[in-house]
This record gives sequence, C-alpha cells and structure tokens, in this order.
Amino acid sequence: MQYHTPSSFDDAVAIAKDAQGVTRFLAGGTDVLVQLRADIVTPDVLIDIKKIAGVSEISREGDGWRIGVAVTGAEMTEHDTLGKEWPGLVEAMDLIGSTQVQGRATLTGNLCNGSPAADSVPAMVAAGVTVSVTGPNGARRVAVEDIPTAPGKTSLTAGEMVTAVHVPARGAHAGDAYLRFIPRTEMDIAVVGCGINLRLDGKKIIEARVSLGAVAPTVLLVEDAAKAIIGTELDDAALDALAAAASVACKPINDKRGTIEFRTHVAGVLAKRAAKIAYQRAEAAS
Amino acid sequence: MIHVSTKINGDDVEFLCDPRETLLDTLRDKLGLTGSKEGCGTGDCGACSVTMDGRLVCSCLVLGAEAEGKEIETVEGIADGENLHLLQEKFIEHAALQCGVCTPGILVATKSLLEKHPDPTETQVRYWLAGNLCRCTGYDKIIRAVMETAADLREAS
Amino acid sequence: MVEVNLWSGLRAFADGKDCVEVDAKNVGEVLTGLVAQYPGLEHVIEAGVSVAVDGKVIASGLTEPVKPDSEVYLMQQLKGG
Amino acid sequence: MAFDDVKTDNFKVVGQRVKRPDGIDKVTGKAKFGADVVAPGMLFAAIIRSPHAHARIVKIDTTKAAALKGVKGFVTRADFATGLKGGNLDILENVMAGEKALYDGHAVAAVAATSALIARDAAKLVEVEYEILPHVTDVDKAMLADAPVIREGAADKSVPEGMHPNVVRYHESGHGDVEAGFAAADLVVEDSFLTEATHQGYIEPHACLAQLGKDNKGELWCCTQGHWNVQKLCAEMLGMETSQLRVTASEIGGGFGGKTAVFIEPVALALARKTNRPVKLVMSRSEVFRATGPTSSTSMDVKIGMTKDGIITAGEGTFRLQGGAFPGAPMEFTAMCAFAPYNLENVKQVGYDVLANRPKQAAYRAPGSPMAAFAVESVIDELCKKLDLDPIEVRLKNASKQGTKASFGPTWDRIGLVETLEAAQTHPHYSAPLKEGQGRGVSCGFWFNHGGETSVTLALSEDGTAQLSVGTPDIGGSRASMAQMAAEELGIPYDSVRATVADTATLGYNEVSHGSRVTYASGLATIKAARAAVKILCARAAAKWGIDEDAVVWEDGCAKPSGPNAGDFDPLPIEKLTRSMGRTGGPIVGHFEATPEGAGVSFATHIVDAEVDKETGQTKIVRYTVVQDAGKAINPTYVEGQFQGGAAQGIGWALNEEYIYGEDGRLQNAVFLDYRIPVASDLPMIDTVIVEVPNPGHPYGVRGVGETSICPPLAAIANAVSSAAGVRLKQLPMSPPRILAALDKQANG
Repeated sequence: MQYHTPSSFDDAVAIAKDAQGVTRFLAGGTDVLVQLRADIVTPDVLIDIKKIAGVSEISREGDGWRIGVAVTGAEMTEHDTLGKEWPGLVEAMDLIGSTQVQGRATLTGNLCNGSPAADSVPAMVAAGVTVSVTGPNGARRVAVEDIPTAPGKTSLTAGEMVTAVHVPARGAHAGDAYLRFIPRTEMDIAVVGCGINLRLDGKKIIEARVSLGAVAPTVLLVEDAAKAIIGTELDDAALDALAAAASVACKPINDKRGTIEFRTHVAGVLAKRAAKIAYQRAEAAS
Repeated sequence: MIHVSTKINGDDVEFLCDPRETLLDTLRDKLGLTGSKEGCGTGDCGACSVTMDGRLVCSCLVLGAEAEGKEIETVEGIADGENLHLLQEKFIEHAALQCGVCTPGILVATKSLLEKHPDPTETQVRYWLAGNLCRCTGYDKIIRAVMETAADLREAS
Repeated sequence: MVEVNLWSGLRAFADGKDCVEVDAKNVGEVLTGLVAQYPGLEHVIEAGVSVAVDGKVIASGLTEPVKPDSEVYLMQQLKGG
Repeated sequence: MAFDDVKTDNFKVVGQRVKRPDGIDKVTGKAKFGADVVAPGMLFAAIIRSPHAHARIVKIDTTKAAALKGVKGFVTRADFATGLKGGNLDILENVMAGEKALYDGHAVAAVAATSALIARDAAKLVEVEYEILPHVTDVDKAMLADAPVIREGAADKSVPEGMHPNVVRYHESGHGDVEAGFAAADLVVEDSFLTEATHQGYIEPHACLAQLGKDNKGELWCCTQGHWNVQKLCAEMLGMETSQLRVTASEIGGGFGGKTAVFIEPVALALARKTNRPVKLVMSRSEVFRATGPTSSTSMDVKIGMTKDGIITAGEGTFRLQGGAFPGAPMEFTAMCAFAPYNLENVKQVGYDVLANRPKQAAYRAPGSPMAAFAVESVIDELCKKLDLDPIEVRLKNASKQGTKASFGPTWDRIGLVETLEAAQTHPHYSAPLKEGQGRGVSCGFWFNHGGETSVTLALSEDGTAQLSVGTPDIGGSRASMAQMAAEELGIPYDSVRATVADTATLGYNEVSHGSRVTYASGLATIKAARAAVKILCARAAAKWGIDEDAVVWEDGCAKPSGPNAGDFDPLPIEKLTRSMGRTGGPIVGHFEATPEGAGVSFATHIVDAEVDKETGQTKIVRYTVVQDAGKAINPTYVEGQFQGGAAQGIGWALNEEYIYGEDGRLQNAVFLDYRIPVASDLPMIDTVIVEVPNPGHPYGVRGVGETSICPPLAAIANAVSSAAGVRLKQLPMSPPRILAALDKQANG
C-alpha cells in the first residue's frame, strides 16, 4: 500500500488519477481503517488529505457555512455558532460512534463511505447541504442526496474527491432535527434515521425537507413526507400523515440490525418525534 | 517503510513503519508501549485510547504514519514519575477495575474528559465513556471513581 | 450397605431402579460398587460424576467417607465457568 | 487457630476493603497481559479459518503463501498428535480441523512469519479446497429428522433410541409425580422459551507466546483461567510429556469461563516446534467471536402448577441446548439448576445436548443456569400475575432451605436463599413507586460452585513478611483476598503479604479458575498453608523456650505461651523467629495441597425496574439491585464488583446480545459494533446487598460469588419488561424488534 500526503487538492487529484488499483482518501479513517484491518478493502493507494490547507476549518460562506473535509465531529460540536444554527446537523454528526471516533470522523467521510445508515447524511439532505467535487475533469457542485448511489457506492468517478461541504444559510424561523433508532444508547449503527428541516410562518410550516436513513439502499429525501406537514401547524393529523408517508417510503431489508416491519414502523415514529423537535426549534428561532 | 518523527508522552521518538501499520501496532510492537490494548481493532472498545494533539482517539483507527509531527499521550504518560495521577489512585481505591485490560483506555478517556469538563454529570461521564467497553464491572465503580476524582480535583484547584 | 439414589435418566442402566444399595465406606467404593452391580452404568461413571453425601456435593473426591445411613445421590459432574 | 478450626468473628484484615496488590501495575499500563509478552527472534502467527459452516477439507495448498518473503512455516492437523480420545480429541478437533470444518471460523491451518502483517497476508494466500456440506445452526432444527448429521457416532448411551444423531447426550432427573402435582394445582402455566447464544465478551482477545524446541521442552505464556489445564492439554496435543512444558499465566483480561479451554496455544506451540522460533499468536476480535466458545443457545418448555395461595405443586422442564459441533452443552446444569431454588414435592427435568454447526460452546458464568432461570422464573412470574400474588412472598413460601429436598435430589445443607429473599423484600427498591411505562421484575438464581484441585505455598521471608504462591489466575482481584486471608492467619499487615500467581513448575496441580472456586478453594488452601507455617513458627518458639509445642499459641503475629502454666516468656514476634530460621531448622514454608469438597452453593435474588418505549420497543434499565449470599465477604468491594459485573452481563444477554447466523451458516455479527454488549450509558448504578450465611465447608464461611450473579438477571429483566410492555416476552434477547413484534401480535391477535 502506498501512503501519500498531498498538500493541495490538485496534487491529491493528480495522485488519484494516476493511481493503480484501489484508491481511498483518508480523512478521519474511521471507516477506511476498519475496512483495512478487517481485510474488507485493502487500498493500493491511500491519500491522506489532512495536510491540505484549510481542510480543518469551519468558515462562513455568505450566511451559510463551509466545512472543511477533515473537520471532525468533535470540532463541529465544539464550534460556538454552527450548532446553534444547525443543531440537527451537528447532533447527527455527534451521534456517530464514540468520543474517540468523534475525534476523527468527518462529514465527508460519512458521506463517501456510502452507507445508507450514515447518521450525518439524512441530516445533511434535510438541511439541503451540497458538496464541492473536484476531479480530473474539473470541479462541480453536487447535492448530498445525489452522492450515494447504492450501499458502499457513490456517484463520484475515478479520481474525483469531495473538497468542501456547504451548509446553506439558516434563515429565519427555521429549525432542524435528526433522530435515529439504535438498540443501545450509543455505539450502534442506525437501524432507522430521520432528518427533518422546516421553516415556519407564524405557526404554519411553509418549507420542509424530510429524509430517512437505513430504510433503503440510499438515504431518501421523502417529498411526500414533507408535503404531509407543509401548510400545517404540525397537529396530530399532520403528524400521523407524516408518519404514514415516512413508512410508505421505506424499502428496507431484514438484516442483523432490524426487520422490515420494525424499520417501517419506527421510521414513522422517528419522523413524528424529529418533526416536533424541529418545529420547537423553529418556533424558538422566531 | 515510512519514517515518522513524533512526540510520545513528552519524548521525541522516531520510527519506521509499514503504511498499513496502525499507531497502536507501532506503540505496542515498535516502541514497547504495551499499556494501550487491542480489544477489537475496529474502534468499538476503546482499550487503545490515546490522545493525539490533545484529542481523544482510538489508536487502532490511526495509522502510525499519521503520528508524524503530532503529540501523543498514552496511559504510560498519565502518572508523574512515581506519583500516580489522582484518577489512578481513585481507580485503585474504588476497585474500578477487575481484570484491568480496559483500564488504560478508560483512564486516558477519563483524563481527557476531566480536562474538558471538570464538573461532569453522571450522564455526561457515561456517554463520554460509551466507547470504552468494560465487561467486568458493570461500570458502577468506574463511574463512582470518576465522579469522586472530578470533585476532588475541583476542590484542589 | 448404603442406599445410592440415581438420577432418573440412569434407570435404563440399573434395571429400572433409581435407588440401589451398594457396600461402600467411601465415595470411590460407591462408584466401583455401582459398576460391579450394574455394568451399564460404567460409561456414565467413567465420563465423570459427582456424588452428594448428606447434602454435601463431592465434585470429584473418591476418599470422602460414606456411612450406612448417609443420604447419597449420584449427580452429573460439576464444573464451572 | 488449629489447622481445621473455623473462624467466624474478630477478623482484623478479612472483611476490609483493602487495595489490590496489582493496582498500580494495572493503572499505569505496566501489567503484562497475554499479548504484551515478547521473546527475542519471535515470529507472529495467523490462522486460516473455514468460511463455511460445514465442509469437507479436500486440499490445503500453501505454495503461494510460502513464496511470500518472511514466511517461516505452516501447520495443519498433521502436525498434531494422533491417538487422542473422547473429550481431548474433541478439543484437538476444535483447535485444528481434521477431515471436516464444522463451523464458520473453524481453524484449518496456521502460518508463522516475521511480522504480523506478513502472517496475515500469507494466511490470505493459503488455498483451501472445500466440499461444502449441508449445515444446521438452530437447536430445534438440528433435532429434526431431516437435519444434516454433523458427526456420526457422537452420541453416548444416555440418548434414548430414535433420536437424531445430533442429539448426543440426555439427562432426566426429578422426584414425585408431576402429573399428580399439576392435578392438585389451582392454575397451571406452560410455555416455551428461546435464548440465543451469547459470548463472554472479555475485552482481551486470546493471546500467547510459545517456545518449543526439537527436544520437546517448551515454554508457554498465555492468558488463561487455568495454566495447568493448558499444560496438560497442550502436552497431549503436541505429543509431549506434561512436565516438559512450563506454562506461565499472564495477567488475564477477562475470562468469565471463556478462557478455561485452549484454542490457539497448541497451534502456537506446533508452529514454534516447526520453525524452531518463539511464536506469538493473538486472536482478532472477529476470531474470538467466530472461533472461541460462546454459550449454548436453548429451546425450553416449562410447566408449573400453583395453588391459589402460591404453593408450587409441580414443576416440569425440558431443556434443549445446542453447544456447537461437539458434545458438552451444559444441559444437565440447566436441568439441575432450573428448580433448585424451590422445595418441590413433584419435579421433573429433562435435558438434551444437541450438535449444530457452530463453535464449541465454552463455560460462561454458571454455565446453563441463567437460561433455566429465565424459563422457570418467567412462568412463576406469570402465575403470580394471574393469581395476583406477590412474587417475593410466593418465592419465600416455596424457598429451598436447610433440610428440604433439592430438585436434583439431595437434602440441602445450610443455604441462604431465604435470607436473600427477605433482604430483597425489605430493600427500599422493592417498595419504591414505579413511573408510567415502567415495570418491576424479580428473580432468584442458583449456582453450585466448585472446589477442585488446589495447591498453595506460603514462604516466610527473613523479615517476617510472606510470599504467597497460588495457582489460580487472578481474574478479578483475588490476589488481594488471598493476601488478606494469609495476613489474617499470620497476624501481620496485609501489605506484608505478596501474593503471586505461580507458574506450572512451581506448585502442584491447580484446577482452572472457574466454578467460583478461587476465593473458596485457593482461599482455604491459603489459610491452611498459613496455619502450617504458624505451626512451624510455634515449634521454633517452643524450642527456644524449652517448652512443649502444644504450649505455644499464635496471636497477633507473635508466639506466646498458651497460659500461665506454659511458662512466663515474652511474646516472640514473627520477625524474630524468621530472622533466625536458617539456624533454627531452616526456611519456614507452609503449604497445602488438596481437592476441597465443601464449596457451598450460592443463591441470589435480583430486583430490576425497566422502562419500555412501546413505540420503538426500546428498553431502559432504570434501577437494579443484586442481593446475594456470599457466605463471608473477604473483600466486600470485590464481592460487590462480582455482583455488579454479573448483573451487567445479564442485562446484555437479556436485551441485546446474540449470535446471529445467516442462511449460509456464517456468523453475521462478529464485531463489537453488532454484538452489542452494554456500554456505560446503557446502565444505571447497580445496587448490591451482601448476605452472609456462612458456608460450613470453608474455615471463614466463604461461598463463591462469581457466577450466581448472572443467573437471575435474564428472568428478572424479562419479568420487568413483560410488566412494562404488558406482554410476556419469551425469547432472548428482548431486542426492540422482538418487543414491538410481541406488542403487535398482542394487539392484532
């Protein structure tokens, strides 16, 4: 295995472009190194991107945020403003793994690992986060929901890499939330995850995005679930409609972490609970 | 092989490592620092906990090569020479260990907690340590030792 | 003679009885006595058994004394985790 | 104290919460565990394992692997001794597959190389050709007529005719007439229960370092619960004389029964012999899950009759245990422990030991007992609910006590079940109000405990301090309690005794640290070794004073004349006697070797409050209290630790831990990520009450405490969850999908 520490994205892309065999980018390593140790994926070329300038910074980008690709969960949680504007996104990232994992894990890594159960991804999708992608054929901007294509697979082509994460401006009267279900209190992979981001006009929901994790081959953006609450004051009927729409959208599998019935049911439960939190946050932000 | 210069428990250290080698492998097999343990190799048990530039991490999820230019602290660096850290004293006093194999990781993680949060709640301690598995104690005596250490350190400061 | 109680699964090897009499002064003699009378029990005793004498479980010792009026139960061999 | 005296009061060191002697090593990283030992020139080994649940091994080709730079040698089954029989052959077969791989993860070959990375790379290059055979991993399916036969002729003569060859042992015991008992009951409840296999989950994977030359003289360092057992088994598998192999037990990072067997040690020795180099072999976590010993999984039917006053009229249980591809599932313990807490006129228990394509089960804390308690105590709870009776009152009414007949036959000696129930009943926990969504569960539990072969030596030093050598690996602080007992007898400070776990060359045979036997048996041997040393000390004083040996007593660390008639001499402190020992008869050493047979049984009663989220099926344990009879707590802090640890493991077993096999017969969750043991944030503080009903078989009354603590939790939690959810849970683990499914079934019929 070759190990590279490029000092710019251009260098990183150049290395990746010329690489023979399996190439992986190393940020926090909490997936890459597990797969290496377990002989699941042994890269031929490993490109550590942490020496690239600016990758560990969280900075303002207009009224939104630019989050470097090596920013860790711990750094997001410790940031004094990001979590006040996007508590759901920061909490989703914070749910991943242990304190130790938080010291290393990154949003970009969580996204590019391609797991449908990645906690930060539904929160990013709900928030409308986009990423910058650079590759041999130039740069592009991609919505988070368009990155994963199947378990372990992404739409990034050979030599392409994510170079920044862009969180939109929070704007007024809005709030987000992410909840996941795990059997223990910590350390598990989500059996179901749900991210909700909404905006109010008075008490009425005027914008909403609802996403679900671990219930389909990729994280889902569920427009019918959003429609179920847009125009409502999140009364019981709206919550029930939201839960029903979330459950209907599920295309889960039976596996060691949960059953089809369980995931389908709990997706609705979490959608309701997350919506209530997001709604409260939006009200408090008014 | 990659040449790495780093600082471990305050000492300058140089070593050569295979790019696939984890920091844990390096600490244990190259540098003889066997206090950090491999319980899982997947970041799920915390027995290999160290700090890197002050940040708590699992050394099994860090490559040896990534230690270049960093400052690493391990369980071997917690005591000040002969003098145990109060946390170590309290772990012995409270029997916060039975077999003791998770203890190095738990001590490193707890020290890191108390440096960031000197007045933690029991819930905060439990969640901070959720990535440090202990199979012997049921955590009860560990939590008591941590809470008492925190209180005594606050009083002393 | 001392009465030895067998677990009921052993009846098949002791002419249908679950209590038999053997001439024995200690646990070892209980076991050899049982095999002498009921050779079908040999495989069980060879595989290892414990013996309860007056409520005390003798896990493996053959020298523990047994009195004519002792309460003796054959038990499957004890071990632990 | 005379050699066989019983001491019950006026303890000076025993009962104190002293600090463990290895504490500093354990908190500074100095303690040497299994993987921490090195030898000059050592190689690293890796094992090649079957990816198939059941397959014939057609060919093993190491050509490609051997070409890798740094590879030094391979072993397969052909490198081990032949001619082994019975249980030892099973162990060898498990250590290294012969003709067939019998489960996913079964070792088929091993390689040694100059680094761990090279060894792992080489292992991947070893080509094994398999002929895949049909497999079965479920206990009930393994008993069906069409189940694949895992091993021909493995059944012993106990098995009734007509059973499937996978049923390899049968147990039946009990007394009275259960049908008459059920007829006399006001209510009979009968139900079936399932439990999945769980793993001991020790945090330290198995590790060893082996040296073995062509002269067949070997050295082995390993983490084990019993190094004499390792010595005996390895010597047999390697075809060596036992005494030519010296085994040293490292510090051990948890065992709970799982390190009572051998897995990698014979392999490392075989590689060491083959390469003529020291070989280190360390398991990965996934190897630990796939190829060491989890518990049995079970399928159980229990039927209990009760009068409306709460008297149990009869109990009957059938317990089917799958113990992997080898005989040995502890079904007889499941059967014998099932009804042990209760005084029943009519009781019958039946056990089946069933083979399946899974790793060979190993002991796990009171092997077999927790599952039995789950089934029996769930049915008792259901009876209490239906008859509107208090669960502790009912258990008190039926409790086993001294003089009653045990469910497995004998009359009970002094036991402490009633005392634990009474302490639970008056504990504030039992009367504390519950919140909405919470339920409370109670359960009793029982374990036999064990004595076993034990050797201890206590050597006095010139300065009057003592070196205590024991042979039972310290798996939870036992060196502290041993030193306490020695200090108590010698009348010297606790810190003046250094307790060490000696290697196999230093002491006579010691049975494994299992059966909750260490504080009982090594403790008893320590007391007697100390008394033997005291006898010599008294004799030396008698000689100095010119009086009869019997006229000297030992008190407070001094020899004293036994009374005014013995003579008027100033007390002789221990250090005065030891300082001159070289010139007054030689070194003073006490030792004791025996197989003590008085291990007292132990009972416990647990109370637990659980909160169930009925929308998601998630359970939270909100309060937990352990009440257990310790006989005599030598070091109460460590007794509490055993209680708490057992309860926590029980919580994991009850709620989330399980072996999950796919249709392909492969283990799907061989990582801590998906084998979900409790983490710190899952648990509440665990309250403890130490009951002390002395064991007549120990000089201080000690009963083993390590195992009983895991017997009640499965049932106590099931009873609490069933109360909180409003539906009876009959399958472990009570994972959220299972709880939701049970609620759904109840709501929709």
